[in-house]
Amino acid sequence: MKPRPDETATAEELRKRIAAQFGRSLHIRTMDTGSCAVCEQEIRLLAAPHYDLHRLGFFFTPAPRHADLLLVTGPMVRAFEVAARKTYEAMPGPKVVVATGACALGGVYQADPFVHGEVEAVLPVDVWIPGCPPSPLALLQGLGVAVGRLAEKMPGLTFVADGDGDAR
Amino acid sequence: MNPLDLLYGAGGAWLAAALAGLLAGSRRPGLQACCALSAVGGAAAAAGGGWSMVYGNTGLVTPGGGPTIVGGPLQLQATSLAGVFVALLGLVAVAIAWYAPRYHEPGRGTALYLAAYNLALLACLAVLAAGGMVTFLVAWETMSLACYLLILRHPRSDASARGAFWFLALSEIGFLLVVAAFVILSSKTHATALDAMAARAHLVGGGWLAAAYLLALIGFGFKAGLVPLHVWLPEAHPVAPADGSGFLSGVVVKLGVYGIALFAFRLDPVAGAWPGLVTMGAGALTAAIGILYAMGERDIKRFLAYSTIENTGIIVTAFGAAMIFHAYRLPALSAFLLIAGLYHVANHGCYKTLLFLEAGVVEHATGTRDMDRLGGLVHRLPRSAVIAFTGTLGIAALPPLNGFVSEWLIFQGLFQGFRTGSDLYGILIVLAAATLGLTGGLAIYAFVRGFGIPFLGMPRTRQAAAARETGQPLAGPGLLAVACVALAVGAPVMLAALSRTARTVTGVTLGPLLLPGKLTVLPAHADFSAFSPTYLAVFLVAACAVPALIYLAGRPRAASVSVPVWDGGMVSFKPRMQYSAMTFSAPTRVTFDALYRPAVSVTRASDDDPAGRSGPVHYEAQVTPIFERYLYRPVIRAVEWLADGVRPVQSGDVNLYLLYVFAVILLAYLLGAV
Amino acid sequence: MPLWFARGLRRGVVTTRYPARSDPSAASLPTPPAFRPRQLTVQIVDRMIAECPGTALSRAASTLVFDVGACTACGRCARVAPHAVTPSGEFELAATARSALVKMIPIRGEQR
Amino acid sequence: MTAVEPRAAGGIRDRLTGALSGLGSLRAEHDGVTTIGIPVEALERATQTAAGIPGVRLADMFAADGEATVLRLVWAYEADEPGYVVTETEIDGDQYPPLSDIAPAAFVEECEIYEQFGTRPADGKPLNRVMLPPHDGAGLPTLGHRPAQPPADVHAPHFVGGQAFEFPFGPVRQAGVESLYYGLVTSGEEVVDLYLFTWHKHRGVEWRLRGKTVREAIFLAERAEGLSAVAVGWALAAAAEAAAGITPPPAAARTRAVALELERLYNHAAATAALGQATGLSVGQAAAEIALERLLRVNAAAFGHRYLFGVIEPGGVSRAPDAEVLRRELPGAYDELRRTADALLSTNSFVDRLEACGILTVEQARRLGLVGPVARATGLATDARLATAGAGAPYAGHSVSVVTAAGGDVFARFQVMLGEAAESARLVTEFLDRGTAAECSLVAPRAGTGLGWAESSRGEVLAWVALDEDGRITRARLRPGSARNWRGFDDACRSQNVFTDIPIIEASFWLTVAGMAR
Repeated sequence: MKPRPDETATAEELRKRIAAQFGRSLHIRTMDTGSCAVCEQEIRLLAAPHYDLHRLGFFFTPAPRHADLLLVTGPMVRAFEVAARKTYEAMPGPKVVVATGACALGGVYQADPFVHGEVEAVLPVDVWIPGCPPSPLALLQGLGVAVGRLAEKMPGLTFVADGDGDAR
Repeated sequence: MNPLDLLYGAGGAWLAAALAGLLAGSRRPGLQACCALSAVGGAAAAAGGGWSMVYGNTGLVTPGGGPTIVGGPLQLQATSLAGVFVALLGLVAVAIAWYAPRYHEPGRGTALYLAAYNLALLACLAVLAAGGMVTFLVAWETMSLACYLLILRHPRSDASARGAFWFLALSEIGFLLVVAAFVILSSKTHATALDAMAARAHLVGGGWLAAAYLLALIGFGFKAGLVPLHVWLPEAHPVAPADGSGFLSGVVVKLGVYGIALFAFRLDPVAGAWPGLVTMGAGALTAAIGILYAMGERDIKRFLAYSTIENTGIIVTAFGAAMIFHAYRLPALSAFLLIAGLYHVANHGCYKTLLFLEAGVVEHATGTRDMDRLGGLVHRLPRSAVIAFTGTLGIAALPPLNGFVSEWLIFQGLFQGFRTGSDLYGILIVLAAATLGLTGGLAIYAFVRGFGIPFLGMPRTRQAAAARETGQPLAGPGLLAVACVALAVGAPVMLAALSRTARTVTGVTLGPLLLPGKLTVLPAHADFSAFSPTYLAVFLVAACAVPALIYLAGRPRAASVSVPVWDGGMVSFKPRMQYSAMTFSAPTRVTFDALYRPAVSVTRASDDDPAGRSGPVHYEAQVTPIFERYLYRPVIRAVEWLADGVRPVQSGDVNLYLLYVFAVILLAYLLGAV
Repeated sequence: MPLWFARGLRRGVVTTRYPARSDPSAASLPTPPAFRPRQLTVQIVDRMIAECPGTALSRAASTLVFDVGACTACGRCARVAPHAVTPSGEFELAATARSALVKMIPIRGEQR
Repeated sequence: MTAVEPRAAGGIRDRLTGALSGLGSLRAEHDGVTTIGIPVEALERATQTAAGIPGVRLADMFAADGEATVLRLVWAYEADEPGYVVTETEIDGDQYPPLSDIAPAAFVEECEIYEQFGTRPADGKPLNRVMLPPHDGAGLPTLGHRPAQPPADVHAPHFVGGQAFEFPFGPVRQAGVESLYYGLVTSGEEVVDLYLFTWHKHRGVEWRLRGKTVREAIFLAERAEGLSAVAVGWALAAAAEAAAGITPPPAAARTRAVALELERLYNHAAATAALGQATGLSVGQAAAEIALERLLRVNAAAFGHRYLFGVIEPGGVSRAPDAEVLRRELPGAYDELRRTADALLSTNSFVDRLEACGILTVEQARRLGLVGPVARATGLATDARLATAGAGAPYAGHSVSVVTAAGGDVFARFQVMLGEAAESARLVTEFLDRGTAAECSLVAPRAGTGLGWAESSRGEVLAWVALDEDGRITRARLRPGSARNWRGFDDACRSQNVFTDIPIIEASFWLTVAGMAR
């Protein structure tokens, strides 16, 4: 698809703009590109009393025209690619694409005639949220990271267990 | 020199046009000559009609002196009341003359058709210019026959035979009633000239006056299409050529209205308010029923025909209310409503003819009149779409166009029903106003559908997608569109002229009660309301233009991306996925199902298949034609039964006929002897 | 509706304080593994890679390449070498660069 | 046909196996599964006979490619110790006798088999698309040889005549739901007809499973329909175990059952929440979601995963539940759900929307071979947990009372779900008392075929596998409950409903597109 001003911008300044524009309120459009329905269940639970993402100024919207953030789950089935592109195109910029769950990050399916294997193959992803499924807490953290409200911890993590700290 | 002379000219031109048509044969020049002559006649008629509106009634002239036609003198007179209709006749004639050469293929059928058409024009003119009863009736019958030929343009198809038959049968019944009405009046007043009848109306007993009026109302109601006498319109309009339908709706139907007005306001001053009430009720009923049936039609021309019925109803309602006000000694209001009604006559004549002409354009471009087989024509016939849209705005009575002006006037008149002082009549008049309100709302809904389904969206069939603007007639409809705008913006002028007409007819001078300033209009009383069509039009245009200008001015600075419509990520959008004419009107079908009695039938491929294989689906909600089924069919059966009864008389045996002759002669002698 | 109103009052607040405070329920969530380089040998690593149902684990010479993004936290690697692998307990894994999710774990275990 | 009373001892089972083996040859019989070879010429008669016996339903039909394409029909008999009969038929050529007119439930499978193997029923009747996308289905690999021409596409040019039009909805629908396309034919208000596209989500799971070990296969199968991960995983594992001729240790089997019942609980809670959302009752939805979240946390505390992924292992289970946690937390969580349900049932604005909405008759349920709560709500007492031989072993000795209702409307489905939730809570404690353990009996690589089943919250899940000598899968068939029940959905929507009923009906079915599209 043809690049938009907000796509050509570097991720850094994009994140700055988004933090400036959506710092307080942001509307989320979810898109299922072939998930196993569990990620969807977790996403629905974000709005449930236990997590209540509205308190943080996030809202779900069915209309991509009103959406600032595209929460993509699933390994991007090739047959769905048209719909995925259309949905992305239908969103006004600046927009954030969040790949959600191991499928979307390429952990479960490899690229083959059925699926692309990861969202990145079709859409420009800005934030990656691992997990199978990512728990609502992980999703909240990811959303916070996406709008630059929470610091991302990932670069700091080594996944080297304690007691082996000298692994550096 | 008076308007009548112009009308002679018009008549002559049309006679010549008719002859030219006959002689034209299959040659295009002949066709063009015929149309040119008819246009000249139209121009003359328009001028003469306009003039006689303000001129007043001319004296009665009897060219050829004594008894010339069927035992009666040929008596002509140009009257203000008729002037409105004559002017409309002329305008429509010009528009159609401009339209016809591009619409019709040269050929014998066309030539005969045009001859019949011009004859019909002439007959209509004669009806309107008739100063005597015999002239009127002869002209009226001629007009009916000419229109019958005109509807029979394609005699082979039995649909057109059926339509033409409905037209002729009903107008003949109507004719008999009208004759009866005239006979009553002339026998009681010993006069045949209309003026004389009007002058001596006081000699006639109230009962006879009432009887005559009711006969006339019903008789002309057949032509005007009052419910339940309307059934010929939806049958005849679709089968006639587009310009023929335009002529039928624009002029012929209006002649019925003219007849009603003639009796109500000139010849037949019935005492009491109840005739007005009957008229008003019939009008309101007609309006509501007409628009409701229009909602159920997907054939554009049938749809327009029903909308014609609705508009006739509105006009007749205004006339009825005018009669009531007259009975209650409110001459100003009476005259005001007469003016409003006549204004609506002119408006409807313009935009309805326009819409029929455009329907013809659409049919030529796509080969169908079924709305559910059209769509997206605005991209394929842009110029016609603009013209049709103007007419649609007019007929939907939306400001700033002319339909709004006349309907506003009618409402303002009806809302003043309280001035009658009679609770019953006050309430009934306001009730009629409410009915017209419902009608107006439904009319907007109906014409959103009537324009949106064929012109907007995606083409639903290949034919609709293949439509192209290739030399289709624009000038004729265009002229009418201009007339619509003129009748809206130039409302004060029109109203000034009509107030002169009203003065001639009712003897009431509205003057400042109608037009205090230059551009403001009052509904006959200064303390009720006021508005200015002209200012309104200007304001609305500005209200649309200013934001557009701001947007255009601001445009370069706003960075914008244009993307396709959001369709839920479907692979491809199909024409079958858009609202169709019948689904758009489904809510009314549900709401008024008591009237429609829709018979729903659903067929799914999946139903008769054990495995629930999904496949084609067909859904039909057929509306029951109540009047045909419960009013006319019994009558037709009775007639057939009678026919069967008398058949033995017609054995075809010569001797039997000789016996009949002998019996008759014998009877004559016996009677003579007695 | 009063019924529901009363219910709501009786139910009280269940909403988590996250992200302001940590949430206790996070303790029982499955989390990606953390590795003990000293306990890792090439053989163990290859067995883990064979066990991993996804594409999370791979080996470059003497480095275990761990793609946290692809990890489904199924715990199969931990069952291969319980002594070398423990749950990391980390669930705040969102990253703004795919590369930040790929971790290099040195294989320090002495070859036997 | 005159019903010979099916309750006679061994009645149905013997009649079915007798009739079928009379037409063919008995091949194998163990663990509640009887395998019978039927020659292709006798297939039609066999189907007629089996379909004619009351209490017997066609549970699944699928093909496998060997030297010849083998067509397998799975018949389930519900009465007196229920079980399954698998008929095997070698098809030569690319046509077989039309079965969907005898047993209509076979229609969707006929379509799938045509798409995957190119063999079609002998009658020329059109077949619908199931998995192949209309716009770029050509390149997709298939399990067998590709059909000569793509399926006669009955859906896409789905002609709408007269005064109705097609209201397109999806595939990208409201936020937080799966991708699904509705072709909604309407006259403006009422639903005249409805059809679904699910190929947006077809990931070719069955195609991927070939050549995988059972462990890898279970990992993918869990993700074929994540909301019934345990049921699908269990069915596949059980099939593999049957093929390898082993049985999991009883404690491990009970552990599976615990996980399965927990899965049923949270799914019914989720369906309740969805019903609250669909009826616009946000407070009820919130209350149900509190219960749902509590149940999910119980899952996480007991099994280490909110959705119980990775519990099922070939030959047993990977983890044992934390029994104390379950005993401590589960009753409270379930109570939350029960009290919410009571409150919902005493809210008229909620109940009124459910009653007489989305009605399915028992005939429709039988004809389309529906399973699970949808079928039970019409009065069919079908439940795979009753088949306690083989795969269903842990349920032996625990009398599972099958909850049914009459009416077949949304309300009936809701009541069935509530009844089952109570039953599940009871069963979990029973299983815990009998003892659970994280054990696995070793699955020795060995060639063979096997059928496995489990009752997910959406209904019976069937799995069938063929293993080669070193225990790798040559053909695996997964048939989640969703794959069956979606075909009842459009019928339910059609029965004099309007637009706004559809979300309610969808919530009451509580299916996943993932399970349908696999």
